[in-house]
Amino acid sequence: MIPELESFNLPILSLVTLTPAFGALLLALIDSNSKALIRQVALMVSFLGLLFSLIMVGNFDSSVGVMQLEENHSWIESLGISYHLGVDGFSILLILLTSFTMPFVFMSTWKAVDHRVKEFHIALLLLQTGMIGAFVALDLVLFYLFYEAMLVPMYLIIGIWGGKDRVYAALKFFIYTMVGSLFMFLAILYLYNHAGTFDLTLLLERLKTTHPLDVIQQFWLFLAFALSFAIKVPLFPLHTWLPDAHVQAPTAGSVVLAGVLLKMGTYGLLRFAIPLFPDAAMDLREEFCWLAVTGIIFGACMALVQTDIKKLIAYSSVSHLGFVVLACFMTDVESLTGAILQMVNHGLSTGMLFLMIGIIYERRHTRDLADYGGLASVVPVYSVFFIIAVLSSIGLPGLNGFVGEFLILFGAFRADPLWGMLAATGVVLGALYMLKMVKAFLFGPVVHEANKEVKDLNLREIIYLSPFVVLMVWLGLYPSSFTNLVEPTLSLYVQLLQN
Amino acid sequence: MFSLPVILYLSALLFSIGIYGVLARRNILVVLMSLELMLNAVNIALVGFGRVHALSTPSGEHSGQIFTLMVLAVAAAEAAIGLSLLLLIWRRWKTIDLRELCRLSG
Amino acid sequence: MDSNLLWIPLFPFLGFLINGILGKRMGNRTVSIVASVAPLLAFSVAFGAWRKIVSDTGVSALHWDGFPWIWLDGLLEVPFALHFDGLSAVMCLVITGVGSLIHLYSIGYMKGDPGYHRYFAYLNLFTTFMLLLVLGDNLLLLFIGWEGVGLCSYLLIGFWFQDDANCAAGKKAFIVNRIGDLAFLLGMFLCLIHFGTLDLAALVNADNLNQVASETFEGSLFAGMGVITGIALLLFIGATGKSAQIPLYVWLPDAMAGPTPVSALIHAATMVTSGVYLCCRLMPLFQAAPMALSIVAVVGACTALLAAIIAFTQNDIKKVLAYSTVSQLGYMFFAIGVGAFSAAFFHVVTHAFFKALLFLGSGAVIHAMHHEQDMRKMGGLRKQLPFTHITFLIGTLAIAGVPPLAGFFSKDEILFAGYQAGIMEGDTLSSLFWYVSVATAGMTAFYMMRCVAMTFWGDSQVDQKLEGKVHEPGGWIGFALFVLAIASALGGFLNVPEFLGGHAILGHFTGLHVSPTDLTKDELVALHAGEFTSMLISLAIAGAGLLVGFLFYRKGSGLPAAFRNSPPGAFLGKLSENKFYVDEMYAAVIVRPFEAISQLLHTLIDQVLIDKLLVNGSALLVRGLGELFRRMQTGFIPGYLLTFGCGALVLIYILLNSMAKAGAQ
Amino acid sequence: MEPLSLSRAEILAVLPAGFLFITGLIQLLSDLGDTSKTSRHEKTHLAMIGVTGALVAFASLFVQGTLASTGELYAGAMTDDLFGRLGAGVIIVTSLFVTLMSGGYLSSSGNNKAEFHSLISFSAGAMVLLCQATNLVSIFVAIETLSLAVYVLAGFFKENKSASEGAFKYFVMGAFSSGFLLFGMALVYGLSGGSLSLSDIAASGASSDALFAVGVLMVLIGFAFKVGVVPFHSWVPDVYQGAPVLAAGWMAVAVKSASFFALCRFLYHSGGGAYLDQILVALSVVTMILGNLAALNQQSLKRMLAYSGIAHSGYLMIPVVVALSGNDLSIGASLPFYLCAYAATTLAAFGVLTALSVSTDRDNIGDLNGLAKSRPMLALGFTIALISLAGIPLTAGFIGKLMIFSDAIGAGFIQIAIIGILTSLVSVYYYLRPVVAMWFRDPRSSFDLIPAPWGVQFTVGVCGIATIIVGLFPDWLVELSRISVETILG
Repeated sequence: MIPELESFNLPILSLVTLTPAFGALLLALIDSNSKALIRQVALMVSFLGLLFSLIMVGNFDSSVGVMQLEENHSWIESLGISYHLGVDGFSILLILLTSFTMPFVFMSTWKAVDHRVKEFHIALLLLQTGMIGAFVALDLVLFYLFYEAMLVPMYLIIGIWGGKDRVYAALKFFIYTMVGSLFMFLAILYLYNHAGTFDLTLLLERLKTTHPLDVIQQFWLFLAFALSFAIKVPLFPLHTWLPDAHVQAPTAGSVVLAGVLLKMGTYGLLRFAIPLFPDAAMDLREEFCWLAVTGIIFGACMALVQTDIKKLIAYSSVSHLGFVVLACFMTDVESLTGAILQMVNHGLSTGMLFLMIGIIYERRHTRDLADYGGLASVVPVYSVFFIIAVLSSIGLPGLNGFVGEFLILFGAFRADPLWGMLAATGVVLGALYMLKMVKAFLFGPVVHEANKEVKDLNLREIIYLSPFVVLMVWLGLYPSSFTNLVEPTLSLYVQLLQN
Repeated sequence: MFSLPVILYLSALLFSIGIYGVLARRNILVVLMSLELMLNAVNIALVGFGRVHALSTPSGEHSGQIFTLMVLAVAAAEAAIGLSLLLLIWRRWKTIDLRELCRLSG
Repeated sequence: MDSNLLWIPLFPFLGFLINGILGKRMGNRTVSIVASVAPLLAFSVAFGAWRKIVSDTGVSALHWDGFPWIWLDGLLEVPFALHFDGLSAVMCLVITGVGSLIHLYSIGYMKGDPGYHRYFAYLNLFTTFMLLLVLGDNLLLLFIGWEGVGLCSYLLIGFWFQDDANCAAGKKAFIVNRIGDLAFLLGMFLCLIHFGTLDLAALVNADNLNQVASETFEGSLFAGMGVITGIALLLFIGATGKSAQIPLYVWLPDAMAGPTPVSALIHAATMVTSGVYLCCRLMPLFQAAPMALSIVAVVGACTALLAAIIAFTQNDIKKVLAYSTVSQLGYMFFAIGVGAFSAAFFHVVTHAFFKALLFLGSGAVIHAMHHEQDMRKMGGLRKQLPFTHITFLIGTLAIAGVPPLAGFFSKDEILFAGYQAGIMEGDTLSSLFWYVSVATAGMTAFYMMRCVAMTFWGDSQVDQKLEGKVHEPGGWIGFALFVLAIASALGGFLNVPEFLGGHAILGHFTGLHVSPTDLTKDELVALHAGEFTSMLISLAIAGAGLLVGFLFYRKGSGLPAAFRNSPPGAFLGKLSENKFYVDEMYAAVIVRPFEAISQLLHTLIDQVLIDKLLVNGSALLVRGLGELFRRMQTGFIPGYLLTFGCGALVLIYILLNSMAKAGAQ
Repeated sequence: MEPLSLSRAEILAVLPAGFLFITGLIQLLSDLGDTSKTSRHEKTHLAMIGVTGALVAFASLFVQGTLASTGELYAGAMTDDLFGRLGAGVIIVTSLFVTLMSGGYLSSSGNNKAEFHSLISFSAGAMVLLCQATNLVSIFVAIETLSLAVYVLAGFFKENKSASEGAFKYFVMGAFSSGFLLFGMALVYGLSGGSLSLSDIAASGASSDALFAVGVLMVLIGFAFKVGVVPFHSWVPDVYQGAPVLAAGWMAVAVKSASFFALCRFLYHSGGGAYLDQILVALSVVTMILGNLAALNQQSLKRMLAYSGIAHSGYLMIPVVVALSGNDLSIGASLPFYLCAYAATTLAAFGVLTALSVSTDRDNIGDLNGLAKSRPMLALGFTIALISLAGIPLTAGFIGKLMIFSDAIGAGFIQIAIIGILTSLVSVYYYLRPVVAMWFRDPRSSFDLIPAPWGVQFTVGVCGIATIIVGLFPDWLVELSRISVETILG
């Protein structure tokens, strides 16, 4: 039974957003030697966040597409910055995804991370706040704040708990992202000086009515925003930070990165870049779609030739998010629904894949495909889960991946058959590299002695993997329960774009 | 009885000489003297200006001259500091060649 | 609204879940019970449903509305709904029927395999998807089954995954199918755009078809081509993937890497025929696209011929059957191409019987021979395996088309359809392909006879170690063989043509039969005459094939060797043995270049150009500048003062300049 | 000649500076007869006196109740308005913290003499006066006083070769630049009809006179030297590196703030800035670029911070330009805010440097390795400081950059904003290098840190927290700086 918020108006979004941050504060007070306690507290906090976000969904009225559960307090009045939160169809699923992923991420790090446990969990919790905050923020500066706030913890996570070249990877990640976001920052300031507010909803209407932008302004501002988000996605050819970051990051880092962080880019496109500068977006549609399509195919080709599993999946992310970007520039509800579903799907499948690679890495301490093979006979349960994740990632009908891909491809095909066809080849290629990996990873004879002693999944791992599987099937067979949340917003959005 | 331009030219000239001295000479002592020269060049200008305005204004205030006195005081203090620093340099570096003080760089 | 339909796919699915999750703990006995009861239950439900629609209460089809699946109100509404009409009824019965038998057979065949429960779980899952495929009331749901069976075949081909070759085969199967599915997807998109729905009923609805018939593609590539043709072709490409037609047939022979029962169920009886099912299901749509149909005919005939030729020289018993399957499928598509959907579907059914029988027979042999598949190491098994021998022979005769066995009727119908379209209509192309198909019929008879001869007749070539160990498989294996033998013996009577006094029950029941209407008396006579001639021809050719085959491979005939020694024979033999080098060609033209290019792109574009040059390059540039500025800090006081002074001068210059400008204005 | 009489306002106006001077004197006297043998002790009484003095001075800032300007005092020699008081506040608080840190720092290097403390106090007093000065003479005297004090501070470690070199460089160039400053003042004085007070100069309307403009420019150069704007920056790295850390910190924060406050007042009040905007733009651009780039490859933290300080002077020039060009009053408010934010952040940074040089005489980035393990709190404080300097959100530095760039865009200087953004992107790189060292690298086995003096810990803690708090709730400070700027612009 979901408590009615109207009765005692609970700032639910703030709760969802800030709970992890408070959790981090709490952790800061705990002695860093009592690791078990730290882990438990972090886990509890993240579950609390999940609970809150479920309450949020319960109070979300899926019949209307407008902003809901808004909280709007002026924060830095003198600079016109307000603490304005709200949730609608664009963000709700992503918020859910985030607060759904985190607990299992924490469970997965139980054994993996053993030095500086405290800092690690604090970083992760702050990261969660950053991510959710970015999804709910309706004030540009507030958004930018969270958007950047995600950067530092992630930077530390990669840099402290990462692999051999972690410093390089972390720095690359940081600078790369900064490049984009700083230009977005300028654009935000420009908007403020132009329309006199940082508030998204106000901006949207002022740009429509009182303070229209001319073509040139729109063009540059859109580019500034799009650049930042394209880097985050990452959109070809701005993707080269991703493989490094993924390979070097610890499991938890990769999971969060692939599961949620990347969505920040596509979300930003849908929430800010395109609605704020629709004309420019439509002018540059062709270019971006081509980039997206290129990314789909290019990423797939790259994934095909990787020997490092994490790299492979990183490139597969490039390919998969190409689909999403492609859909972001469509103007029909179908493909946009597909885009949002695909974000969630990618979060689930890739997140799970990274979790599972983390599991095997804990046991074997290598990510090179050549060091594996024949695991299916050694760790059957693991293999089953892994194959399910792979199938979901290559979009097998009946699992989550397919629904999103189908909608996106349909939309793209309707917009321009060529895009549709080229993008669709990504589906074949996806099967190609994924099965290639599965073959090298799980099947064949067990050649390496070390692989013979690998332990199968233990209960904890099964526990935190199963929810992913459940969701995959759920999304695959009954997506309506999710699309219903999204659709009204999207139809509003499409109307906004069309006129 | 010089006219203002002449005074100004003079001061400018002295100022430039001072600058030249600071730039060109390697002996710290000379450099210090050149610095003083620069300040005093300005003093001439100030006095000149002060004089003109004192004439022009009926109340005949002598702000220029006052300023000059201030500058003289300051210059004296500065000289003191400079000389003590010179001593310091001599103690530590056993040189009074300006160009040898270039350990800190980059 | 009949929710019982749901149980048809649901039973096997439950079986899958139980075996998949608990299988390891349950022990093989329980596993086998669960596994084989599931399809049996499904069969019974299907049977009940079938009874419902044949019992003349006016209901010709059952429908389960299900629940919304991909559902955006007013935009894109795809329900998860099942539809049970004649066509799907027959398919369901075949799938569950033959399926159950093969499950039972597997109990014996897979005894003692470490992956026992895994095997049955997969098998049940496959049944589920296959049933979903034939029951789905819209293309997308059908597509779930479509890809699902692909997945299961992937898993089952690579069932013994310790062997790399098997996995490779499985992977190949999946990828090749995916290529077909790509076309399938695009076809669905076209349907959505032009019909606005994926509902099968709506797609074959006459009004809709007429409406869309006028629409053609714009744009350069396919300008002027009819939309329906496009849809039909795309779907057909999808079908070529599943049903192993040129150019996508290459996966099926490799698929023999899987356990033999799997080959029987998936790669002979059911999955591979789903392409044919699709075409039959969308008959009106295909009929509305004559151009597409002729292409189908061409592909079908060519496939039939090519596969038959290759089958000549295969020595792996399963490979022979595999290629014969490909060839038979080609037959079916040929039939569809010439518009004889009923015949095609009829052949699907009979083929399901006798090809399953043959495979299971070969399975029995292989089982008895302890997984020896090379026919050259067999021979004379007649004595040790009399029962298997008989059943296998029945199968052979059936496929060869010897009356009154199943194959005869279905094949004859196809040939007649070709004859009608070609010779009688006087259409050169069709008649050409009719000749092809006739020839193929003969070759089929020939290589099947060869297969029997090499396996069961002549002197035993069996390895000494195995001698004596070879014995008749009993229990479920025998039972399955027995039932299927009967089925392939009598299956033909399902659809006896009118002029033989039959009523083409199947054709009518599935609604695929196009009975020639308003024929005058003598037209009818002519028709029957034609039908009779073609029948004679097919009989003759089948007999000839069998005879030649017998002469060639009977005890102590030197003919094969003699043939191989003649130059043309040697050449042909080489070609055929190496399957016309198609795999090699694909590898050389597509697979390897693609990987090479990817590698190149990776190093060249991704690593060097983007990462090294642009990303790290710019960073390097900046740092270089930094270094430069750092060096400028010489620590040299006069230098500092000089910069100071010059800076001051420059600034003064700028100032005076700007003031002059300002003054000028 | 009316009899000499001081108004209440006049008395109140000099209170802060007065208290500081007195403090300095007391510190000197209290240490009389104390020879250098005790210079290894942490002479807490000096610090106490300093702190009390600073606190009293700070308190005296609030006595003048009204927010409005009191107009000219002492015949136009100085004024007492919010702008000046804000600047004074920054300086006094800085001196407070420096004094807090100095005891432990100096004693550890055996140089704990009263002179250091009193010089801090004296220069602080001079700076306060500088912030309030509205007349060429008082400006000049204030500047010279503080410079002379700081020259000595820079060379305070007499035994240290590089200290003496730095001090001397500073002195020579300082004197050189004061020559320019003075010459400029002379010109201004002469061409504005012999008026010394800024308001008279503005009134004289000589601003279109070329020579007058040159004069203003030369004054500007004098200030530019003090804040280390390219091309008058050359002394900064060397002096910072040579000087005692605290002296460097004192220069980086107090001298810079005071000079900027004075510069603004001079430009706005004298009305001489009419033709300077191009030049200021050029200066700020060059400074941002060179400062940030040159900082990239530094190994010495002090030098790095020196260059970063130069770069920040570049950023600070932006609001000066904007304010000169724009008539919108809200514009330019970013300057005092940015200075406050910068002060807090830089103090934290130099606090960490102090701690470092207490435990080891080196100040290479490598010496920070593993600091997060051995001194998590210090590392955290430094990290916050660096992040704030880089202008990453949730810190004061971010808000500061936001205001500056926003103002720039608002006033139509988009190119500057873009260059500023690009350069601050570069800066991210070198600000992250210490972070990497502290968090990602393993500690040096060779030396283990001597516990940082309590004063240092306190400073780092307070300033770090302040940086965050200002970053989260900057409203009051923004308002304050806005009003203060309005008092001098309006």
